[in-house]
Amino acid sequence: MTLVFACEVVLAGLLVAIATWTIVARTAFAAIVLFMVYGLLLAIVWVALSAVDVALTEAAIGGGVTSMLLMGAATRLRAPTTPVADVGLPLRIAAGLLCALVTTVLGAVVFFLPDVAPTLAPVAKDNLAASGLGNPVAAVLFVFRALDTLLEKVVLLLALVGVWSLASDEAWGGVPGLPVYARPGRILVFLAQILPPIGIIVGIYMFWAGASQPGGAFQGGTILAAVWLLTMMARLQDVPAINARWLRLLLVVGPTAFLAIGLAGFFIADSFLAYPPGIAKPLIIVVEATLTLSIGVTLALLVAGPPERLSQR
Amino acid sequence: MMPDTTSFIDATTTDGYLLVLVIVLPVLGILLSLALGGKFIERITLALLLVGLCVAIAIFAAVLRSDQLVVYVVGNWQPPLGIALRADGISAAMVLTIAMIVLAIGLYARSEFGQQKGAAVTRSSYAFWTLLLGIWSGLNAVALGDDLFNLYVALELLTFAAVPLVCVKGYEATIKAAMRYMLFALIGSVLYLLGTALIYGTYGTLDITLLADRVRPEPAAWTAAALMTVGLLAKTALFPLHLWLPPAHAGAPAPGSAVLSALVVKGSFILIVRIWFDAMPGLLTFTAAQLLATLGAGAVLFGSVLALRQARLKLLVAYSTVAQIGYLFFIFPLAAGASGNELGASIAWTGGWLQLFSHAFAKTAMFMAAGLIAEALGHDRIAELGGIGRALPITVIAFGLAGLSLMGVPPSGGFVAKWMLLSATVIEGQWWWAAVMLVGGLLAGGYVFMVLGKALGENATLTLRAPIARHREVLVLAVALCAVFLGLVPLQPSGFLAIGRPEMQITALQ
Amino acid sequence: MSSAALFGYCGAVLVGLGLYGLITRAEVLRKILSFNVLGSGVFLLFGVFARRGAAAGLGADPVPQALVITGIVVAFSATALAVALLVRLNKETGQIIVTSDDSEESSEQGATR
Amino acid sequence: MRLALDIITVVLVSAGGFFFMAGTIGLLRFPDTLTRLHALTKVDNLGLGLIVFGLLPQVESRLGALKLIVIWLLVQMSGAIVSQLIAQAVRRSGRQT
Amino acid sequence: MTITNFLLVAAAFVLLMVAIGLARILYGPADVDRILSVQLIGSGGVAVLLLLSVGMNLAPIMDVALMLGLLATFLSVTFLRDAANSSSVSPSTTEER
Repeated sequence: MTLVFACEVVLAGLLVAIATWTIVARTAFAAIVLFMVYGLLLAIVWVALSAVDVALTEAAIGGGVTSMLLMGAATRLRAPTTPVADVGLPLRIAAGLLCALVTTVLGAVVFFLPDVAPTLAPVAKDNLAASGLGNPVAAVLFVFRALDTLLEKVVLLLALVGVWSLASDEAWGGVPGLPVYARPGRILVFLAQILPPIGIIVGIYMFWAGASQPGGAFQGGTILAAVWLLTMMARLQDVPAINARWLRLLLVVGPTAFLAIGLAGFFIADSFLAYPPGIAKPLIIVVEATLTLSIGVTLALLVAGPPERLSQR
Repeated sequence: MMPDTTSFIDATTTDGYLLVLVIVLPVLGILLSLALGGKFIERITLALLLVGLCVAIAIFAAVLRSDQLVVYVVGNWQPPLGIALRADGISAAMVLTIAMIVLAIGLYARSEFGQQKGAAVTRSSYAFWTLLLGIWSGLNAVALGDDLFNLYVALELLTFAAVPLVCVKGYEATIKAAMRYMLFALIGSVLYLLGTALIYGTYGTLDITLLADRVRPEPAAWTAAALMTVGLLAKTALFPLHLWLPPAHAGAPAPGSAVLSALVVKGSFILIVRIWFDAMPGLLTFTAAQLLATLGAGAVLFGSVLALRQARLKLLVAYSTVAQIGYLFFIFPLAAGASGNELGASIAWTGGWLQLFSHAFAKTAMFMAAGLIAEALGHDRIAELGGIGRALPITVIAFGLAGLSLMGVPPSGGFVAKWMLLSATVIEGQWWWAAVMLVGGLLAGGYVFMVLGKALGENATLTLRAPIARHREVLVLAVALCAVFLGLVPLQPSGFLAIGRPEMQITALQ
Repeated sequence: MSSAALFGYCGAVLVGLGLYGLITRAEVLRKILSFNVLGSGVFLLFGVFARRGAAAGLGADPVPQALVITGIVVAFSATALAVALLVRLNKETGQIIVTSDDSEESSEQGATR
Repeated sequence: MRLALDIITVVLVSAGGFFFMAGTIGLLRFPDTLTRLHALTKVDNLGLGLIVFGLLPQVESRLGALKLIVIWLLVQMSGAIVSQLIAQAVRRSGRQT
Repeated sequence: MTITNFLLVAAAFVLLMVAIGLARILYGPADVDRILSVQLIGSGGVAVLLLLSVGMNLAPIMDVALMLGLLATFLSVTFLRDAANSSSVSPSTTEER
């Protein structure tokens, strides 16, 4: 047991060191690379906390597409003519003290946590059979707290509308300005050709496995998003214009299916977002399958940014 | 007989499905707007808003009729595992107010963001209607949610719709304003989430009703409450975290300003009240309440003085929002019942909420009026408003009526609200808040009359840049009249707004 | 010290670090990064509570895990929106920071179409 | 039989661990990016390969074993390709300075 | 020492090596040096996770390893896009062979 703990101490130390470095790094670019490593490392931490579902999500979204997004931003930003000055020393000291206080208080709260931790694990476990799923985390996401998940899908779509609304009027309806390779080399093209089939298989596997073991629509969808972004960056595929009909349909198919099945619950299962016993699992699979597609497209488009030009190039 | 509101056994009530409907309707619109690429978005939004208003009225009627909570247990999964939606008197009134104001704003925005027949939908028009739907959905979810994490998602929904609305026109300065708003919102939401984490870790539930029984005054609860409150204050823009508000609210297009100022900042305020009064009632000590109200007092004085010094109409109205938000925070020391005076607490509770509703209508009318004036003149410099009173009499009257409510002059909702809060200060012996309120009222009078004085002045050379359709002026007047009529609604301290909260209804027996 | 407590302290430190960066770094991109570090600290605390709630044969309480998954997606949406605003801001002004108050200008552009 | 398999595991995994150590020492000792890149990719991939083969005898299910192999192939292949890309980038940035 | 314990020791060892290596690479000085860190996490992190998965007999951890390996590749490609684009102004004939 102490061995595992030693492992965890190394992990925690590394995590804090890299986080500190991310904050204090001199250039934004270095900070983003550090953040990439930080995100992937966090995935291992989540494994240590026995939260494999979260580990997958963290690796995919927290470490993966978030870093892709930030990297794209760093490339697109023009450097200012005047050097950027951070806040002055007195304010920095004050901020440091404030943050140290917050950390101390939080640490104290962790230290004084009750010996018997409150938990919903037994309740979740008891109702797992009724939910029709084998993975308790998926059951919470799609059955017990399905309203959160539904609203969160709306949040994603709304964020996308918000991002799109930052386009210029002339480029409206056009092609997002995802930075791509100026001259993709042969090796890159090769990679971009062989990774998509693997990625798609892994993505489908993640969503399929998600019903009974860790994984699910988020993780699967994120892999699809990453694969799609890769082929676009390598210029094997054009970035689509945002007014393409297929694109819009893909965006809404998942949330629409979720909402429709949720509303159908009024009539076939006596409650909104309830599933009739017996066909609960197939219904949730339909929801997850369509959501995987929608999440993939939404995440990729969020990374791609607002439209910047009307035609392909 | 007193209604049995103390039993917290969750069961979906007969009309519970209405709560789901009012949250889901706008979502339907968002999905349609994306699927159709913005075709018919304006008509879809307005149609949904009309239906939504009917649903909101039905919810209001259901709460009024049953004199009890309307509850919906989503998916029939009981909290703490599942999520419940609950409508008490406040939620029902809030949902109705939201529906009315958003509908009014939708009608008002038709001339600015309406779609030409046959023409493709423009960027700003598409974004405006979709974001408006998002705000509507988020507000409803915030008003009805009863689970701290569900409320977090709802709050984010609200924020992600509100921030881009600020810069929907795409001007450079508004993008700066939106960026600053976003940064405040980021801090706010993450601090709130941190608080929910601590609460879950300590009490094992996020359901507000269940928490009320479980939370004890202890360090973890204190820390969580403090973190959540600071986070939400950043989103509510309470002094001194208000810095983002004036440029954002003044820079947004008029209908956007109206919905941001009238409703969006109230979304996070409702959550603060929910935390302190519903989730952790034992934690609201005298000191904590005084501290919140002190910040409120600072907002009233600071916001009003700055409003007086503005040269531009929209900025003046935005600073007035900073001030009027301050009044809301008097609810904490006065309605907490820490002084042991239940009558005073009950009066303050009703007065505080009335202030929220009447300010919502008044501020909507004011920003709409300011928008019409700016549209007609091509500018909103207060010094050059001369003659506008003759050119747009209905608009200026509407502005004045809304101003009466802000000042607290009878007959208006603002008057009754401030009168009730003042009475509570007297009953509870917390006279110092009364002094702030009176000064705030005088300052509000100052800035309202400053505008009216200029507007009613003569100016022979006034030329209108664009004519203003009469029906838009009438719409603004109608909204302003709503603020006035709120003052005529017979409100007992323990009436409708206390439904679902036994502690406020005790006085009904006295 | 248990491993849950270890990562609990770790989360507390990450929250402090992220908050520090969010306040003191001027560049918006650095602020967004700090927000993500701060967020991960909060999620880690959720994870610690989940781990402590291991029961009924489950290695961790599934409810906080689900909350974190939702939270990660929401945080990503926030990051995407903030980044898009930043890129647009940079395009308009050439700045990578938010300069001091300019309500006047904002109100002017808001009022005149 | 069990013992033999365990011994195989111990030997192969230890060898893998050794290669990881060698890679790290290389990183610390080698003077420039290109040589460090070589140290890293060659040695680490070898280390990972040995560990994967060391783990194979311990995996009961066939699916698990298949997954191990797939992961190894994936990391191996993309590692090789990406290090090519890195080398190109290094060479180009070297020319610029 | 049981085989389980051995695998956990190996995991700890590889993690330590990765940690030291990361410290070196992240120190820089060039940005392209730093991208090696993503590669290192790609191979080393996968090795750690695989060892943990088999050692703790938790099959799902293997999926995390798969995800990590895949994502590390995507991230490297994204990183190198910017390195390639920023230096593509310089004339080069040996870029594609």
